[in-house]
Amino acid sequence: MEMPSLRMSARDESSLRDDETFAMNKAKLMSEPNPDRLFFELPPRGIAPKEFVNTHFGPQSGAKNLQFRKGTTTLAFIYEPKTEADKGGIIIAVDSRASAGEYISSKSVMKILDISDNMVATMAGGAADCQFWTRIVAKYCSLYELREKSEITVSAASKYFANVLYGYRGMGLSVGSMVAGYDKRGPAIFKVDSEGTRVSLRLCSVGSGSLSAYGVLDAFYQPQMTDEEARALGRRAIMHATYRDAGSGGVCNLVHITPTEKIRLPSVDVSELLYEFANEIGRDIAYEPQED
Amino acid sequence: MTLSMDNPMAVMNAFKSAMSQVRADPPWRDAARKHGDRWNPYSFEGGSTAAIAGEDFVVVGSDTRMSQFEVNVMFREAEKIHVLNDSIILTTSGFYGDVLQLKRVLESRLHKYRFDYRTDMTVDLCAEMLARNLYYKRFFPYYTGAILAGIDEKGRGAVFSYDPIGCIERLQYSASGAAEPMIIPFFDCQVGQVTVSKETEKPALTLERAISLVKDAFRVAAERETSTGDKIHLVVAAHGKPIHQEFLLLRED
Amino acid sequence: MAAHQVAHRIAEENQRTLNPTCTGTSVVAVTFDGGVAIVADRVASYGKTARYKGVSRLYRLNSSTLIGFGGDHADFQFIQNLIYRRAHDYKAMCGDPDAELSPMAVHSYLTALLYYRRSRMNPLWNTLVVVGTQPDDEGVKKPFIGIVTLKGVAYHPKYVATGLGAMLIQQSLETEFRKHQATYGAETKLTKDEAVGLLRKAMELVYYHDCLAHSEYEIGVVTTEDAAVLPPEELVGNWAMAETNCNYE
Amino acid sequence: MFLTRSEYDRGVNTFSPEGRLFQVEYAIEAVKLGSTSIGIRTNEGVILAAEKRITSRLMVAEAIEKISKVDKHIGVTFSGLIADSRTLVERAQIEAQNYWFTYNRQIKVEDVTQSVANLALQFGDDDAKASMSRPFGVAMLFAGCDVDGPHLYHLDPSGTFIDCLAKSIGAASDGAEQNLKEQYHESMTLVEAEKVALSILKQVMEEKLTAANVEVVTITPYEDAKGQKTGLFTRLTKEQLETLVGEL
Amino acid sequence: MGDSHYGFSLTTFSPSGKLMQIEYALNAVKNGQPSVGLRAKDGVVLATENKSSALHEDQPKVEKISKHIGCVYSGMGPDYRILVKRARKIAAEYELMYGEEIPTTQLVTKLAAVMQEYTQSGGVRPFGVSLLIAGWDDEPGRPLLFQCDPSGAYFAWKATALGKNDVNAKTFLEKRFSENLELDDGIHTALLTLRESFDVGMTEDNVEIGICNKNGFQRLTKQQIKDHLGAL
Amino acid sequence: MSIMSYNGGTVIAMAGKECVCVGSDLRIGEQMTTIATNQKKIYKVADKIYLGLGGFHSDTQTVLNTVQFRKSLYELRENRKIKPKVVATMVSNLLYQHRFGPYFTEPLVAGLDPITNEPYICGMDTIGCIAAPRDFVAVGTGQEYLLGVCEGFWRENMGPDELFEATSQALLSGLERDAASGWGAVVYTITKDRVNMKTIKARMD
Repeated sequence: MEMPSLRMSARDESSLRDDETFAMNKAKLMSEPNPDRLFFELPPRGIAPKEFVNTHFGPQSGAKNLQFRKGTTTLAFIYEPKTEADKGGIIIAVDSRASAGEYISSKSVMKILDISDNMVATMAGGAADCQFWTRIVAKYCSLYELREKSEITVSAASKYFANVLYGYRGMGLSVGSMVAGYDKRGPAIFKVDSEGTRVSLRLCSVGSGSLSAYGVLDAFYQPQMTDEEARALGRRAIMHATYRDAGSGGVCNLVHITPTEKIRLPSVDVSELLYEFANEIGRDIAYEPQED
Repeated sequence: MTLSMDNPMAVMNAFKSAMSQVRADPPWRDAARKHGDRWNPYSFEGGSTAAIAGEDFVVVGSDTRMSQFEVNVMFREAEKIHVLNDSIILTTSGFYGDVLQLKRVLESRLHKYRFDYRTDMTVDLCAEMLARNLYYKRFFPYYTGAILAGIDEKGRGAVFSYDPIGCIERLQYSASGAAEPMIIPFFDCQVGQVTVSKETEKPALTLERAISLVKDAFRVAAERETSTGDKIHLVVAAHGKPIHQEFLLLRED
Repeated sequence: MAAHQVAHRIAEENQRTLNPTCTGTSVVAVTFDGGVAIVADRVASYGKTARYKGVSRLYRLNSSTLIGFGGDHADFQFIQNLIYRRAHDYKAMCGDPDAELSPMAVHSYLTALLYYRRSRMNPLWNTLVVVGTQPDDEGVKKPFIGIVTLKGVAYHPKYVATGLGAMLIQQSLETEFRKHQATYGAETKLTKDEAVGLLRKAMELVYYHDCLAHSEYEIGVVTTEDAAVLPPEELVGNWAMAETNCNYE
Repeated sequence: MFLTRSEYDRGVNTFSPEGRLFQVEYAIEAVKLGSTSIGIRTNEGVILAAEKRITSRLMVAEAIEKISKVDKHIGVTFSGLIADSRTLVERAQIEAQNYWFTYNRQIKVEDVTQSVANLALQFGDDDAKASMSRPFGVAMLFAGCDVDGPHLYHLDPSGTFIDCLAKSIGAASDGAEQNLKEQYHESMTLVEAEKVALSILKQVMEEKLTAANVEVVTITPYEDAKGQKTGLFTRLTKEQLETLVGEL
Repeated sequence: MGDSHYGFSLTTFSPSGKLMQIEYALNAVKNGQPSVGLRAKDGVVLATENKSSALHEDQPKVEKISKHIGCVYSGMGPDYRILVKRARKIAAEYELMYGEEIPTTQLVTKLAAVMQEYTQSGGVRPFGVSLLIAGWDDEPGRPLLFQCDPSGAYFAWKATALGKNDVNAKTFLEKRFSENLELDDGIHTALLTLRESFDVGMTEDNVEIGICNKNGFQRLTKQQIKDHLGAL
Repeated sequence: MSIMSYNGGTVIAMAGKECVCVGSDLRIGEQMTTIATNQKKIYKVADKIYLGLGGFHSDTQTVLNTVQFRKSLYELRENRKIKPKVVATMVSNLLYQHRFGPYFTEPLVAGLDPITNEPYICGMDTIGCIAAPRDFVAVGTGQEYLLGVCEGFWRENMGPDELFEATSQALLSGLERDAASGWGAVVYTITKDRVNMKTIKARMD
């Protein structure tokens, strides 16, 4: 008896296969998507993804608890050491709130994401967008370093980031990130957003509470500071932003990148910071109820 | 509209707004098509889910009601908690079609992982993988609020919470679905002890307490939220013990 | 965009069912001890017109599976065609001309199909009720009901009413079941005759309240032995009530 | 084996009447033309040592890389057709990164070896499915530390990979292997292993062993910030090598 | 008054400082069928003559305004019905606005304000009725009796009488009234007072009685009236 | 962001045994920006009756003024103490009078009957539909968050101290998840003899 060859049976299958089932099996995505060749399923029939997502997940949609997580205050600045004992470098400070509309969906989001050993990206805008794309950038940086056998510069990493985001322009991504790090050229901060903007800055704040943060930074920032001063400034700016902005809050996470290392400092509750601050300037912030 | 070329900014802005208008509403899209585009591929079958992680256990709960148009109860024994393997529990609220698809995708990924790496996936890995898979549908998202729970590699209870497009966060407790706004502050208070001052000693979270909190949460939710009800599906995973499941009655109106 | 793609798109456009034309309304099914009974009336309506009478909305796939449908009739015929081919493929695959798809397999396939089509924003405008007897792990055939909606939502209830029936009689079915359980204990099930009787009563209710429902209906019964669609029955209906209920203007 | 040479040795996936795949066997032979590499696994970590063949005085020795970094915790050395190895190393790197991307976890040494082994098998005459028309002509030693501790895997052109305590590949692998068998013991320290590896290389190499024509990498286990067990890839500097060679 | 702008007032001062229209209206009241009101310890009674005829159906004179308030009149019937309608509207509006029944004083104040308005607006004449309003205030739980005149003046009474022969009736009441009267005694006294002004014999067909106590205001049925008359 | 959450703010009331507690946060914002943190949303209407107003601030002030005016008029006209239920009906009427151009405020009335000291609490929607449960009500942006916690804290027949504790705990927990309310809270405990006001320290973010 003749054994049916493998090829024969493959052909048999395809002849019996109807188009619908075939298309369906293809769409099942049962094989793992390859992170190298990113494939995003789009709404069919040429429906614009931005509008589509906004219709079904936006603030006007019925998706009350299913809105995407958003909102933030992030800041970063570069400073020079004031004394011999100080290290200088970059301070990156962020809050930890994620909100969907007025609902605080999380109080403990880590908004400083690692890109490489001496580089971080901050997260503002759509939380998932930032988490995903910074991973893409981090992966690119790792491979770059393996291939080129030298560390990637902040400039190059942010350029790659901006290019990727530019490729998805108009699709409704929401990213406002600062790529900050120390490389062979020294400290650098690049602000990158989902419109494809990329600018180099020495002092920068992004997010819904950025205006308040800028107020504090502009008032107290000095090119030369001690490490303590710089860290306190970062925290204070975040604290004031969380006080004024309902979209920011939780704890203040702070990373200090020095020429040699990346120091992750412990989280500080912003609410406690405010009470400390009030104490310090001797202002009574307790509300005195009055009979009316 | 007349625009003088003296003001290039105005010209540019006009051009930009025209472009975005065309992009949002291309002229080639005829009336019938526009109508078709409004067809809502999503629906919401109601219900809520919640999870609490402890030192070496995790308690996952959901109701079992499936409703239509927020009023009509279609089915009273819907499965919203899916036990994926010995240490991973997925629980999802949202559009049930997507919930089923998400479960299928995860199961197949787990299966493939077992093939490729000759070991069962742990909840730590599955959690990250789920986040990526949710994001792959960024532009046509799953309408789901997923919670992944389980016992992690170190034998601790783990709860991961997601938004529809895969913003991931590991938490001590989480909830999703119609009654999320009610359950979460309840947990904040009872588990997170946010109203207790720092100096006060907080009672340890025992398995018994966690279970009773989840039950209470659903009783509260069923009391105030119409699309949550019928039964509590309770799944308990503890380190070194098989996963335990049970159903408890809730109010049915 | 290449010309053929445009052509394809236009073709696709015409395929889409976003406004169903000829539709069937409620399907009701209940499990009983050793099988499932299902009922649907025999009409396809065009808007509020009873356009095609004497149309069967129950499809007997094999000796253990029946499929009832509500929603667009053309889409159902398309699905019927697909399932038929699937069943054929299955026979070929098993190399056994008597091989039969189990109701659960059919239900899973239909779930995937309807979800796929909704994801293409090109839904098959149907609510499908797959009933049958499904062998469990020990090979004992157990009653099975599986529902799929046009968006791919699937579940396995013990009794179901779809279409307008979901609003009308889901609750009365539930009450019946509860009453039964209260009388005979949770484990006992309806007998076949009780189940069929329940369906006839349900059909009468649907007929009174749903203007799309028709008096002619058919009942399908799946037992562990066979699946059969019984001959059509006619509902006379008692409209005496109408006499006393005419104080409207 | 050369006696049975026939038409069976050209089709890459064609068995000879004796049941052999000549192309694969030839590829294994190609490995023996490459310079020698040694890997030793100890409880303190894994070391890889490799000979760099400097065929001309005009070559820049530093530019030759015989041990590549796959990820922070995995290194690989190879013998045979160096050009072929580039594809495989790249594959390993991407695989490791993709695993990290999807699971936020360092890939295991075994898994990265497995994925490279899968690639190594994707050859054949069929244009449709196979990506390459012949097997790779390299053997590789994957060394790294992961959640299960230090690991050393040997992968040959047939796609077979095995977990090893110590292994040598390349031209002088037979001799080196003999030496390894004699000198290896369970409680070896990392420093000892370095010495053993270099002394064996010194014995088997045709040229005189210097700090310039040898490359050594250690991967030592450590726990990262998240408490996850992983490894640290460190390449010995020229100075370190000089001291080591001097001590021999 | 909506139409006052084109009318002119009929109620103007006479040289002697009197408002003659009001005087005349009071005369109309005085010519009306007699009514008696009496506040007992635990309730109020309103009693009136209501001449019956074989030719027309009974037209009630004692009307309920809200649960605990009722009234009766002497004077011109049609005017009375307008006022009853207004009173009921006032009561309902109050209840809608504050979620509880209108207190008797509030109703009287507001109704009196309406009557006053008709003495000072263009194109209208004063009402030709005086009202007796009986009520029960839940807080602190007491019976109340008010009289409202065409002028808009109102007074609280322990007992009073209106209409034909009112002066005699009041004198009679002054003699017979005591603070400790129970409601049943009150009905008795009221009927006795009313009898003073009757030309014919009192029967259940020509007498109407309304009582108000903590259970609310109610009109007595013919049988009940018959019983009370029988006890006289 | 809807007009109802433009300024933010949450009010809660709980009933106990011959006492009620009413509490509110202290924030006033303009959308996501916090303008001040000393804006209580509870106003005294009568001795033992308080009106809580959530929603759009300028509308709450208009409603408050109108209610105070009407309440004064009522008391003058009738020469007696107003009851909480009457206040509630009055507010409800005021809101329904603007059915087709409503005030964007959800009021809450809490208090004790001036005579019987029976506790009364009620909440209503923007057009004055009264819901007067016997246990607790909440209005404002954090309403949903509060209901869940209240359910967990409320017990039958709580005394003033217990009631204050439950109200504050519930309020603080609810504010945790509402971005538009917070920055401190104030709780009024109304008993038959006195009204006790207390500020609660809360998170300031």
